Amino acid sequence: MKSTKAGKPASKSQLLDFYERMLLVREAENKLSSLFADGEVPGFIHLSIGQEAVCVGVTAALEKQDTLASNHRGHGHALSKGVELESFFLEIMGKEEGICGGRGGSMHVADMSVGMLGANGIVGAGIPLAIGSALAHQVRKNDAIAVVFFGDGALAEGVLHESFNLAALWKLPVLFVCENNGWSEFSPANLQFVANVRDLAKAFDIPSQCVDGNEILDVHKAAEELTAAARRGDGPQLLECITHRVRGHFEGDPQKYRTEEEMTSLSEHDPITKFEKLVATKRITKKEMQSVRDKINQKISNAVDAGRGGSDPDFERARTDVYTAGEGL
Amino acid sequence: MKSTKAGKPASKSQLLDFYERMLLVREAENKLSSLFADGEVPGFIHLSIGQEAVCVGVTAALEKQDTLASNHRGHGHALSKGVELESFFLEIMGKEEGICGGRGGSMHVADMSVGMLGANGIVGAGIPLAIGSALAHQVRKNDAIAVVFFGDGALAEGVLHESFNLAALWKLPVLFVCENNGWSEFSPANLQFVANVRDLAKAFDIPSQCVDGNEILDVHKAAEELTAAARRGDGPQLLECITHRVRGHFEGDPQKYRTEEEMTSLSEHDPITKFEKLVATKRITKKEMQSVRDKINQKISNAVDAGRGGSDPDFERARTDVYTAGEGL
Amino acid sequence: MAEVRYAKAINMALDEALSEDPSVVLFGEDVAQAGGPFGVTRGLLDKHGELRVRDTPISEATIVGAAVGAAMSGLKPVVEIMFMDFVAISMDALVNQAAKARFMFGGQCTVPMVLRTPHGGGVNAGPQHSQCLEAWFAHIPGLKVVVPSNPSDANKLLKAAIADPDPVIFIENKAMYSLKGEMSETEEDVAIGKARIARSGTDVTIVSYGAAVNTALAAAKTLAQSNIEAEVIDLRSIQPWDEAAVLESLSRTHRLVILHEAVTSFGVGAEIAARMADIGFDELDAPIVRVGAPFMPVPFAKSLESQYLPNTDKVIAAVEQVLA
Amino acid sequence: MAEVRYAKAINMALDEALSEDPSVVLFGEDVAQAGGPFGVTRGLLDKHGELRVRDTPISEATIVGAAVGAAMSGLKPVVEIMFMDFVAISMDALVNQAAKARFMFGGQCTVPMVLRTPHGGGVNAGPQHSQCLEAWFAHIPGLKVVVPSNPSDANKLLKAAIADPDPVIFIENKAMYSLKGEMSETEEDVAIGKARIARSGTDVTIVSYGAAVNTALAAAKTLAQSNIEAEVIDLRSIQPWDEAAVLESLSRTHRLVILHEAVTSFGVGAEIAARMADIGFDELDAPIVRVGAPFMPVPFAKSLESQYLPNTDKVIAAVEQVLA
Ligand SMILES: Cc1ncc(C[n+]2csc(CCOP(=O)(O)OP(=O)(O)O)c2C)c(N)n1
Ligand SMILES: Cc1ncc(C[n+]2csc(CCOP(=O)(O)OP(=O)(O)O)c2C)c(N)n1
Ligand SMILES: [Mg+2]
Ligand SMILES: [Mg+2]
Repeated sequence: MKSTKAGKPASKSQLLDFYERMLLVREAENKLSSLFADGEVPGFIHLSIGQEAVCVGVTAALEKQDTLASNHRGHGHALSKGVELESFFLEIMGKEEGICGGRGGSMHVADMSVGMLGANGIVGAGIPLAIGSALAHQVRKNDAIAVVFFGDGALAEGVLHESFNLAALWKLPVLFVCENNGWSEFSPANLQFVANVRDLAKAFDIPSQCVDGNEILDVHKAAEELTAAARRGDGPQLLECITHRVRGHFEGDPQKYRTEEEMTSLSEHDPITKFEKLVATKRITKKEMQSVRDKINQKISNAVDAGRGGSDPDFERARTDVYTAGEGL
Repeated sequence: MKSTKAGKPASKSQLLDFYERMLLVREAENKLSSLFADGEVPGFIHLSIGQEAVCVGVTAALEKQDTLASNHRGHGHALSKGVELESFFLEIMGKEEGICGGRGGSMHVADMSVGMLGANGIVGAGIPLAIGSALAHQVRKNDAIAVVFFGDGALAEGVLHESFNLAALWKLPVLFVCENNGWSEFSPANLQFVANVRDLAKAFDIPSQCVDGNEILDVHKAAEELTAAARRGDGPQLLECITHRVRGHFEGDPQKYRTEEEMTSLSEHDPITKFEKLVATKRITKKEMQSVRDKINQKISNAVDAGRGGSDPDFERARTDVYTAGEGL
Repeated sequence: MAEVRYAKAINMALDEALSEDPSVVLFGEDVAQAGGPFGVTRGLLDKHGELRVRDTPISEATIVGAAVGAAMSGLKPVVEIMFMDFVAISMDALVNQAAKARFMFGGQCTVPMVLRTPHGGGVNAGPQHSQCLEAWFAHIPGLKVVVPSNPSDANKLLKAAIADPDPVIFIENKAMYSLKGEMSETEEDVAIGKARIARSGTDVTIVSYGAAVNTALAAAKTLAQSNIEAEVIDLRSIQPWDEAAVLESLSRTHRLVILHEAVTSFGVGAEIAARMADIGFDELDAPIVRVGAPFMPVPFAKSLESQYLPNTDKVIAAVEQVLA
Repeated sequence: MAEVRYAKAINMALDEALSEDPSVVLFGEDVAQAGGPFGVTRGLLDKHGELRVRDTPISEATIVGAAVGAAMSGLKPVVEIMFMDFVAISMDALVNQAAKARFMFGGQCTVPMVLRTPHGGGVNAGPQHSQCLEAWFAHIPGLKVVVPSNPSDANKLLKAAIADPDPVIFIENKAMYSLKGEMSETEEDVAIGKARIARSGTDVTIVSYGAAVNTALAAAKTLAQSNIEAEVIDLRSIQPWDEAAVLESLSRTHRLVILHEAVTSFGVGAEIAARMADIGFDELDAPIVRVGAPFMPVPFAKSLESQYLPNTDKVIAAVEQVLA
């Protein structure tokens, strides 16, 4: 998956790859939004529309054996870490063939085969999981690193502090990625957390960078540098990405708490539009971009068909699969 | 209780007062140590011998209505906040007449009448309690502040981080006092926590001072300044006191994990010896000091007698006192 | 008598408590500006001001710890934990601090706090947003645990919980927030620890609490068509719980079914059954049967969750079993 | 057969697991350099090195959370929480993460971790250092809960717990660490979920687990002097628990007493009683009586704690009651 050396300008194929991955996340979530509105997706879903440059920029700097712990807004983390699209849709639509057998849904998409340790319904809980995963990499000496994505709201959870400390103490190969989208549900970040996460990291001697999270090349460059540092044994690293949540906290949230001004300014920050403008000045043609879009749309449409074609999970199979040895235990 | 204006040199009566309070804590704990060795004190006890300048220096800057949350090493906090000595010994010796009816013991000495919200057996747990107490002062507009004492080991608990944030966000009248004695049970501080607590506080815009915790005048001066700031509405403040734990983590701990060098150097830091040297150069005579010592020894001896004279707690009374309405509930 | 929704009934109780007692304060995640994730606290910030109605950061351990400290210092805090599953983060403050303070300080203080939190499934919120963990709290001396089954009780019991000098876990049900019900205006005694006979019957006693009471009532209605008269007892609170009321009913019906949404094993029903198998043994004419969730996490998919949750069919089957 | 202390038996199991399986790691507060607050992990750092045996800061939430993440990433972590009371701080990691992962990820991963922690009173450690909270864990689908009653079982069950692919709470008893016992060298099956008949008898079944089994045995000895033959069942694990073994014994004795140190109300004994009041109803000739701690925090004073804890007298009284 890793594709650029830190500092080198991105190649054309890489740019197309970024574009394709961001579009995949975007269009998958657009589709989930409409499926949700139509009642085909149950429960709560949290979309990361507007934040695609973060997950794609970071995961493009990872290897397959690297592990990733995510949060409630984890569709992008999952897809860009390599979770297969059909099993992703099947899961979120609650089907037996879903990657988690329909037992977890949107807030629990995981795929151990690609190191995706799971979205998580508990704010902050992924952070210590990543610490443990990084410990495993360190003990097993397998050259892998762990990455954890969390929002600005998660900064207030004590496990962040504990995990910064433990990671620094043990020099664990872990990259902390803070997706700072300025909102924690319906509350603005400035009413939630007083400190700057980079100052905190600094107090623990954890190197950090802060980038515009809507500029994929910036995100990616920083991620390349920081993952390289973590991988070579320099200990934990932090990447703060300033970004924007376009949709409500969950689908169905009318976002009355945001000003019209903020809402209308969101399009300026769109990472995909930005990227399209940027690459248009390079060697990528409109046609090439259109063909990426067509490809993605086709994929999504296939995945939705697959999701619709999935079956209701078997209750007895689920009930007897709580422990490894099954019911008989 | 408050006795100096910040910055003013201490008066003779105040110096004598400091001496008396420090000696009270010291001699009470020396006595507890021997009572423990003789089997007259059950359970675990954690002595603060060598740390007396911290509790005395800080509490001398408090008013009676100020509240104090403590930790497992809380004898000094309790006594210097004003818990009555006999009921203190009665409690730790497990008697009905103890301040807590013998139900809590050393790790749970509390006295609501003087704002002592309790020693605490859970490392870090006193910190959010103090946040809540400070909130109460703020809402009730009673000009009081809350103080919490915690060790360097407690720095690793997530509630510290959460509480720094909440206190800063709400500008709560709270003073955080970190008693940094370099040890967390049997583990040295440098293997426990990477950050400096003042850097953390700074990240939350919490003003702080760091003093030699074995110099009572320094502790007191800093405490006067910081409590005044908290009281006038400047929000949370932090005081770090560098100090030394002379005894083991608990009584009975042979401290094999400490070097001989460290053990022998401890006497250099003794806050009471230091103080005696300091005041000897001032207007306090040997005789005056001796009379303080005599007074304290008498008090302690009376308290031990009282403790021995106490009765075994009544089980039925305890059992039916779990809820306010009693058993009938 | 007016009909109000469950969420509104709670809101009214909070509003009343804030109006009447200046020591009542309210805080939690998104409870102030946003009026609560389920709209329960809507309007309270505007009416009672930001000194007493506050949004907090996402810091459950400290939210509850601060409630304890505030309660020990003259306030009556009512805090909200958004989903009961998240209470897992606050267990130290609840169990080691709130529950113990009065006892271990020899009765020197009380801890008059209320922790409101919704439990339960039915909205496909998945394994970390649907649990019913009330058995944890009921096992802890020093805590009280209240679980209202309808808007009127929710209103009255919340007022009782806020007035109570001891720490109360007040459990709401997220699937019930929009349920409408009449606000009882009788002087009937709605006290923590006092059960209510939700339906009288002679053939079997069904003991339940919270939303499941409504399932029990629906089952009883169906059973009545086959001339089986089930008595339904709504415990209202599970710590303390009204064992006298259950025993009294059992001594008339001689058959007992216990129903709750929580996992059956080691759940609240176990205590009720165990107690009746002791003090009620001579009254029992049949095995005690419990109806609850199977021993598995709450699954996400609609089809799975609907099979997971207790329902009237399962209650009817249990009643038929004890009558067989 | 060699006699070893309970603490040493655990140490031996840890040593063996670390020696045999490079994926086993051990971490917790003061477990490495200091060899554990109760000396249980003494020597393991020196022998197995600091990569795999580590001291942690005082961060219980993250210690357990990291164990879960490590277990999902190829290790078999064994972590220690110094006193069970402190597990309150780690409940999210245990309940929402460890217990759920296998199920909610559709069986894609296991969480082969062990959390060791001592419960129980008897050393005047007071209300925050003496609790028995095992009922919390037993209620959570996905967790296993093991409570050995003697050194030999502690050794074998800990090895079984470490080998188990699922998360296991392994509960030690601080008052028992210095207890000596023979290390059984038979091939007898010591498996999680399989009870042991600690003493055979015909008149009454006493079901227990952990240190309380020894109280039950002592009571049985005394009862034998009055020609009452009590059968004592040591559950060994309470989740899963061997309900077949209990039912089988009950079908011979027809009388049941349940004993544990934890608070009786909503404790583990409630589930055993409830289950037997259902599937064992026809076998019961007398009320089921539970012996456990009263509904109050564990008090500090010697005289209070000794009255608080269950003892042989209380067990004997209970047996006499069910035989009356
Ligand atoms: C422990 C816990 N507390 C509260 C919640 C409810 N909750 C879900 S997401 C969220 C806000 C998270 O904000 P942030 O971390 O910034 O992520 P974002 O939603 O902005 O991506 C809250 C409070 C939760 N899921 N878990
Ligand atoms: C939550 C919790 N974890 C662990 C312990 C065990 N313990 C008691 S004191 C202590 C060390 C505390 O060190 P520090 O905070 O520096 O205080 P000191 O003992 O040095 O005064 C530990 C680990 C505890 N009581 N509570
Ligand atoms: Mg956010
Ligand atoms: Mg220390």
